[in-house]
Amino acid sequence: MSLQPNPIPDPNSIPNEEVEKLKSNRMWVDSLLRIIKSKTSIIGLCIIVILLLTAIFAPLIATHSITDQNIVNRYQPPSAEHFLGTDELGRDIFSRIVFGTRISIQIGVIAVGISLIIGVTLGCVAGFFGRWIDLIIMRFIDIMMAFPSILLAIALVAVLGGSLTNAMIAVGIVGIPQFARIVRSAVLSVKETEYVEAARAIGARNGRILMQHVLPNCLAPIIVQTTLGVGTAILDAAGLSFLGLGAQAPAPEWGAMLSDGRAALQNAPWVVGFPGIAIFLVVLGFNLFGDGLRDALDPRLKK
Amino acid sequence: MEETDSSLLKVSNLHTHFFSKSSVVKAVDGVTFDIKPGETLGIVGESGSGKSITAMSILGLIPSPPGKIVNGEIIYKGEDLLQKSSKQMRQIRGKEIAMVFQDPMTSLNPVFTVEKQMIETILAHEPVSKKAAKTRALELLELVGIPDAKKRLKNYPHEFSGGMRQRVMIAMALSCNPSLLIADEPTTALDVTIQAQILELFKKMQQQLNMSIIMITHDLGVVSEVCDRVMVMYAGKPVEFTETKKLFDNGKHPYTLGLMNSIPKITPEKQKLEAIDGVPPDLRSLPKGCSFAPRCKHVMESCLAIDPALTKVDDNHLVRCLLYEESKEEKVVTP
Amino acid sequence: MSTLLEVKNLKKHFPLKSKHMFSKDKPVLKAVDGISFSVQAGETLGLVGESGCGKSTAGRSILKLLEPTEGEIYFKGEDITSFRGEKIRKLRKEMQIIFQDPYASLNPRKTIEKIITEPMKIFNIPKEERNSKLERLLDVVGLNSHHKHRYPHEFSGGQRQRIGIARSLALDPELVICDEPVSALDVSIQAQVINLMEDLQEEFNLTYVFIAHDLSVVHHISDRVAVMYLGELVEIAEVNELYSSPKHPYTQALLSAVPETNTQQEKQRIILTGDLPSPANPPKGCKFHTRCPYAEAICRTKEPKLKQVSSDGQMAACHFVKEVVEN
Amino acid sequence: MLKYIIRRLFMLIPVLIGVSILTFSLIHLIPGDPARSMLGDKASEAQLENLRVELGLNDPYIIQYGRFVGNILQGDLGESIQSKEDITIEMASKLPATVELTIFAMILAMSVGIFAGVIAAVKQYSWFDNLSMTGALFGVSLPIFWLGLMMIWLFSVTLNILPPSGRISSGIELHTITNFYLLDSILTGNWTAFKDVFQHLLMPGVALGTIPMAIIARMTRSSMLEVMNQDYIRTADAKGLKKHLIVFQHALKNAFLPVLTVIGLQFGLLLGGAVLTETIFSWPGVGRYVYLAVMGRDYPIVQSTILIIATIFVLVNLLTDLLYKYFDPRIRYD
Amino acid sequence: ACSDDANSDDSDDTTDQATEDTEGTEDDTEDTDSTDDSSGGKTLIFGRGADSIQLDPSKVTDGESIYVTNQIYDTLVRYEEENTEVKPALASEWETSDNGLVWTFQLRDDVTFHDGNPFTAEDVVFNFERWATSGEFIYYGYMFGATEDNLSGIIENVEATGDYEVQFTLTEPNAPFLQTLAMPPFGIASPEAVEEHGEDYFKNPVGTGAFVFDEWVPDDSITVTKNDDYFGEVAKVDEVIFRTIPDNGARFMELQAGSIDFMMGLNPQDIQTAEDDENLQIVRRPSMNVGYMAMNTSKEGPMSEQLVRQAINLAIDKDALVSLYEGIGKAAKNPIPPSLWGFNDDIEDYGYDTEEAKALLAESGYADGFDITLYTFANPRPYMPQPKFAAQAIQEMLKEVNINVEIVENDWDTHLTVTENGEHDMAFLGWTGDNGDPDNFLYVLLDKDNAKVGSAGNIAFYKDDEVHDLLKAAQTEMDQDKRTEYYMEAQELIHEDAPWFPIAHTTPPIAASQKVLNYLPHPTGSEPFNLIELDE
Ligand SMILES: Nc1ncnc2c1ncn2[C@@H]1O[C@H](COP(=O)(O)OP(=O)(O)OP(=O)(O)O)[C@@H](O)[C@H]1O
Ligand SMILES: Nc1ncnc2c1ncn2[C@@H]1O[C@H](COP(=O)(O)OP(=O)(O)OP(=O)(O)O)[C@@H](O)[C@H]1O
Ligand SMILES: [Mg+2]
Ligand SMILES: [Mg+2]
Repeated sequence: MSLQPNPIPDPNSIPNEEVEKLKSNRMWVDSLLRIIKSKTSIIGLCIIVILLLTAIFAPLIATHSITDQNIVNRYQPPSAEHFLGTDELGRDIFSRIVFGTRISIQIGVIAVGISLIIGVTLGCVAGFFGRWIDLIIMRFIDIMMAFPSILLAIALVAVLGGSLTNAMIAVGIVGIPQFARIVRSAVLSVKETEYVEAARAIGARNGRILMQHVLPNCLAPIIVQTTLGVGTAILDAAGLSFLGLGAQAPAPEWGAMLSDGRAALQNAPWVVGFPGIAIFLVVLGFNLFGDGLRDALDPRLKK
Repeated sequence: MEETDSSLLKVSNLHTHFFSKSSVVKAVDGVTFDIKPGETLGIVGESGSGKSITAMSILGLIPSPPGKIVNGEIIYKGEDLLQKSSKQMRQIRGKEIAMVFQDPMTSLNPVFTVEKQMIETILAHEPVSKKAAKTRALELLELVGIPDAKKRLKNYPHEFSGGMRQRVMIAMALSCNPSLLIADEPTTALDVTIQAQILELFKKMQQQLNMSIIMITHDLGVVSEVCDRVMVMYAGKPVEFTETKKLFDNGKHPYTLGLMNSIPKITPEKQKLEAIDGVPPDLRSLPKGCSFAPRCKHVMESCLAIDPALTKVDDNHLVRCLLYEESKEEKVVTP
Repeated sequence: MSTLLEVKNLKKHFPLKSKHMFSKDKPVLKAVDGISFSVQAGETLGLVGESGCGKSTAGRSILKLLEPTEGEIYFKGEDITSFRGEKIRKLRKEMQIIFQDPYASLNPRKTIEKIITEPMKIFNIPKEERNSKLERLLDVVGLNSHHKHRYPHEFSGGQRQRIGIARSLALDPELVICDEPVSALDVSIQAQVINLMEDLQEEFNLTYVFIAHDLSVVHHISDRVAVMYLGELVEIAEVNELYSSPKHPYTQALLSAVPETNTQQEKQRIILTGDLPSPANPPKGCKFHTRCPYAEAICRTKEPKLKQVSSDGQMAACHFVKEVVEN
Repeated sequence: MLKYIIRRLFMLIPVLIGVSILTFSLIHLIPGDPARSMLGDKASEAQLENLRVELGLNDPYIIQYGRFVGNILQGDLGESIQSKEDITIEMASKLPATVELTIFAMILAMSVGIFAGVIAAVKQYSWFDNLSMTGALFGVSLPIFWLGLMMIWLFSVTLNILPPSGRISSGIELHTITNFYLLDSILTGNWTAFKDVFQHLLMPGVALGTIPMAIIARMTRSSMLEVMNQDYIRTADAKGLKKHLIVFQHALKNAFLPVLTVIGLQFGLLLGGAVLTETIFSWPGVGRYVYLAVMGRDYPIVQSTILIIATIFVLVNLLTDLLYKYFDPRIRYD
Repeated sequence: ACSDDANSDDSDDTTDQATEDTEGTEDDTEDTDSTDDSSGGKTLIFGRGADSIQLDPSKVTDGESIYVTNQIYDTLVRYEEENTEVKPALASEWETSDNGLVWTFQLRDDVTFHDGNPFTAEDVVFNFERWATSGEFIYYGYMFGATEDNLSGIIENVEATGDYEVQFTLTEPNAPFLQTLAMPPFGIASPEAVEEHGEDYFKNPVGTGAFVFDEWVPDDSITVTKNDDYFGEVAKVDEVIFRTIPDNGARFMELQAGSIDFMMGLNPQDIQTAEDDENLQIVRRPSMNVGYMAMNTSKEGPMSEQLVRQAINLAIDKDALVSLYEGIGKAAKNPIPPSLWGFNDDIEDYGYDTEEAKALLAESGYADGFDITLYTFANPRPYMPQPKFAAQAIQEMLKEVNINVEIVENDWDTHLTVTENGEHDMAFLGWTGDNGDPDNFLYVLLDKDNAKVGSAGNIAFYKDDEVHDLLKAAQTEMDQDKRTEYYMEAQELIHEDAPWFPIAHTTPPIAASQKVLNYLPHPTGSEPFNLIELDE
């Protein structure tokens, strides 16, 4: 029987400042790793990356000018010259779709930016300060939520006038309640946690508590909603353009292209088909990635 | 473990592992014990030591995937439960072996009345009419001491307090007169005064119904109150297995001793607590040798290399420690 | 010894949702309903009671994390009840809290370093000082200073609790309210933390209000113990006094209910019947009468006062204290 | 319970007032001249002005709003500027068309969605799970206007098996009672009409129902997975209950609650999606009605339609809320 | 945009009628072998893009309403089946005084309204009085020059000079008067019905026409049934259903599927498909319209320069542009269609010559080009089936000569408002003739009288005194040869000044099932269906 004190070094105590420093970003790295491990979110990420690259290098990828017309050659089926055929004015659909990525990204960023900034602010304020502020904000959100979103967007665009910018603004406004509610409920639950109470106990002021303790812990749902929101925004804006309330000619916006191609549905289905597929793929990309993010960031799955 | 024949349940060399892409959690890693009819067996250990998984393995309730019983035998009334089909297991569950879970707040289905939840168990196993099942449910509620049982049957779980729910759970477990009741930390979530009530109820039930009970707990106090024999678990393995009295009077394993010393005692003279250093090991990467070695006060060179076997040191007293292997009489299990 | 903290008739009522908008009677949940006690500098006052009896609420009200409904709180002789805003923030330096849940009480997005130094940052302590203090705190709570860049989820429960303790000590408080600091920990870890807290008390000359429901832990760490039942104090006494000769029937029942590892002696059990009543709708008279084995008519109508029941300061709130003692 | 319902209805009032104010002010910001829409391009300025006075378009907004609300409370939705048709009467035929379509789409979405979600959850990681969840993901990413067009292209143009537009073929006589054609054809026992109506419903119904279906399937699955991990399911297992009982009774009833909320919210999506779907499939419903009215700036129609749709949506959500409470015994009514 | 597709070609500038009477080719082949399983009678189903607005023709200007009222009402005189020559209808003969101010009509005595009342001269007086006493009747005011102060316009008096004789007294001679009376808005309604229904008359039309109004399901269908007592040729089908199917493509598919018999508003893209389909036929409506791009000549800047306008005429490849019409359009060089008398065929169009265009631009000081707006509209019109595509095509073509075009798309109503206000630099618009008179094109669209900001028909704001004098002279001249001469000269001046880029005259296609026989579309855009037969 040996009774010496425990000679086994604590495995946690191997001193290595460097390693520890590296580890400090582990939280995000962990999440990232989890995302990368999921096949579907990787597919989503790939689609998004392809989208971004396409947008950046559009002039290099496109085989034709997006406005060059060749009326004689309108409604050409896909061929080696025109990968995805030509549209009603003989323009190259492939090139137009390629350039359309820029518009989609613009829509995603601006529309979601609007929802994000306003929604997060409203949600934070409502959730954190509660009482009558909460009451007023939430009643307002309730009223907005009472309108089916597409309908509200249509009404807004009708007011603002049909243009891509206005469609983005409308889609952005329509997305506000979602963000506000998600953020509010996240804030409400974080607000009740012991670490927020601990922050109060060490004398932190409201501003500090909100910015340092509450908001950072609400980031996960915000990030997820942002990603998914981009998909929804692109879809909604395409719907508006389809109805003639969004992007205007000759902008190669996919919804508008699809709408313009409708007349030829019987003879040249590709004019409708490909822009639709483009919308679908991009939205799918954001949904896949958003789903992956949700799984990766979900605290319940963290264990 | 000589009197195998008289055992109601005999678990030997049970290994239940959880598989994920990158690692294997050896939640239960060589558990061996038996229980006799009418006996109360305690299983103690810290959180994560594999107590619940052992119980779930017996009932065949390991979620699969990711869990899998990779080795071992569970002989109940002479038959190996691991060989049973899932249909056969359903017939055993609730009827032969019943279970009471730790958290009475979440273990009852919130959307059904207590009555429905009770009679469905009876109807699932006994060929009786609904009416008879209702009568039985009423009897059982009265048996476990729920006042105004008739009215309470119509209530939903949320209308009961924690202690009352645990009584309902026990009543439900008893509904088909099981031969074995597994209670997984049945009092952990309860207040002391309520815990005392429930423990009292257990004792009463056992006397009245003469069933065997496996009482899972991390509270040595509970063990000493109700158990005949105890198995102490650490990191998925039993480290000591003996009669309750022997354990408290003459505990052998350093972990058992450490555990007992780290509990503050209500005695007039206060002593400094003797804590066990370190933390329980990560079940995904167990240290080589004895799992307890890194925290053990008596650790030896060899402890880091050799995983000791469960060794009989005395009548009905098994210990898994190299300190006692020198004086070994008989190796029971080689993991 | 001087009185560090004195609480007089502290009440905290939570408003409940009224039946309908215009109803006159606003129902309240009386989480803490008039408790009084004092704590001497350097001592540990244990606060025990069953779940929901108002222990945490009392602790938080004292710290003014919750606004007390009624009563006074004196800290170092000063009435802090009416303190607001900046004044409360100043108080934080001297009164701190350790929470029960080691998982929920640390912000998962901050490194250990940030968590522990945050209080000092708030009180504008210069950086060098912060850093040296951090090293020291990590050292005293038994953490390796290399861990400071890690996030809470990389630690075990016991280690997290140590981090929480380090944070509460960062401002050199005099009073620490410990809200069940070991309840969530495994027995073997629990002992480590209790030992640590005892050492710290000695080293920093701390005063503890130690909230727990585990009677043996309270017994181990406290100098005096107060027992709560449904928002009220039913008994308060020096620790050995209370454990050896409890005067209130509730205290007696509570003590007898603790399962003991001591197999030698069979002890006399008092099994209470029934459940804890809801604090939203407490019984009239003595709140304990519904479960009390000795209850008589008077208990149902008259509320007993906390009164001295023995020469060495033991106090209990029971109409029959004398008779109880005789039994 | 009744009291609770009344109280909840009471609480709708501020929301509805807000909705009406918002609707009213939104529509009044729309540029363009309703008087011109009505009189056409050959009207003189004086004629236009006359009409503006007649319609009260020159009054202060507050007065116009008061009149708007006052009329609506009397069940008078006003008159279309263009067709002069009484909007209340037009609603009587258009609303049932939309409601029929939405309910059809919702039933489709719910039956397929819930079923797929439950099976996917029970057989997590199986091929069915993978397939249905991939499908569901595709579903939420599909532009429904595109899906609609592609279906028309496939089923109407190429295969010629489903009608591309409308509610019923011209030649089919149907005696309408409720204006829900499917119901009417059943009530009158007119099976030719039933088949025809059903065929007409199919494509728009699928187009409209796809997204809710996908969302419901995903929601059901994750809700089921969560419930299946609950202690009480373990209890049910430990009691030796049959698998189907556990899944379809114990689990589904609990898992259904969050799904129910989603279903309520999906109605908004359906009502909004109806604008696109009805436009594509020439469905004579409210969605197309409001869209055309927006394009033609027919103020009264846009106002009252949006208000009605919003009110329906609010009521549907109230209904799901009430159902929620009804299904969940934990919630009390005080 | 999509609104364009949702609304088909509702030719709302269109009017007119071409009913039928006289010789009774009465083949009463009223077989019951119709395709429809309904009443057993023959049902003709007509598909169109939008619902009628009102069924009181005097109050509406939209083509969708006129299609239907054309079946229900008769006018005093009507057009020939395929041109705008006038022939008898309710009036069997007529004469005019030498000064052209008094017109006397002899009415038929065998006509009854659908409500059973006999038709008399008093009924004509009633209708004209109704129109002349309120501002509501837009076409009346428009055609007869009524104003706020003078609601009756040039018609001084309408008098029943006998049971079946009615006399009109005008304040000034009006060359197209008879032509105008043939327009569908002047269909005679039953006075009793008008009085009985009051405000709601538009939902309960009663006329004398070949079909009797039956049922109106808003936005869905309107049904009219055969008038067996019709004084003219009794309809060959028992019932006509006007079905509203907003989307052109969907409507065509319905036709392909056989659930409608014929339709207007065909996507040009579908013409070929229809021609290839052995069950379908394409019937082309004779052309009496023009689609054009007006250049705002009164706006400061390039558009006020004649050279620039000519350059734009040269810079656009009209043939390519017209090929977008998929064969339903013919390139236009004049403001009036070639089918109209007075068309100047000697004028040579500018042709496509970008070099020349660049030279002209350089000459006018715009060698580097300029930025400019092109206003267009969302909804397709008969004379411009795909304005959006045309606008984009022009935008691209003008880029060649450094003219940077910004397209501004509005919906139809807004487009009219903003162009009448002169907000545009260039704008698309078109015109369908109302009564077959060149005046109805040239004076309305290009005279300085009609260039008033806010209510301009002349959205080029072209103000040329010489042209004005010519058009004015032609208006009051009753001699057709002289008038022709004036119009020829005016066209030359206009060509030179180039206020427009004339685009095309279209022959709007009507797709019909092969079963539909004897269908003669009228140039004015609508016609009665009583001659149509349904085969099989
Ligand atoms: N589904 C699972 N997948 C992976 N690991 C699991 C799973 N279920 C349990 N485990 C692991 O198995 C080990 C033993 O778990 P078990 O529940 O038996 O512990 P316990 O002794 O009952 O603890 P407690 O006192 O906390 O209930 C734990 O480390 C746990 O993390
Ligand atoms: N913010 C609050 N609003 C309403 N009621 C509250 C609130 N906080 C606590 N309560 C109620 O007050 C009572 C006392 O709660 P408290 O947390 O103080 O009890 P405790 O003694 O700490 O119990 P535990 O041992 O469970 O921590 C409980 O019934 C609780 O439900
Ligand atoms: Mg367990
Ligand atoms: Mg507490």
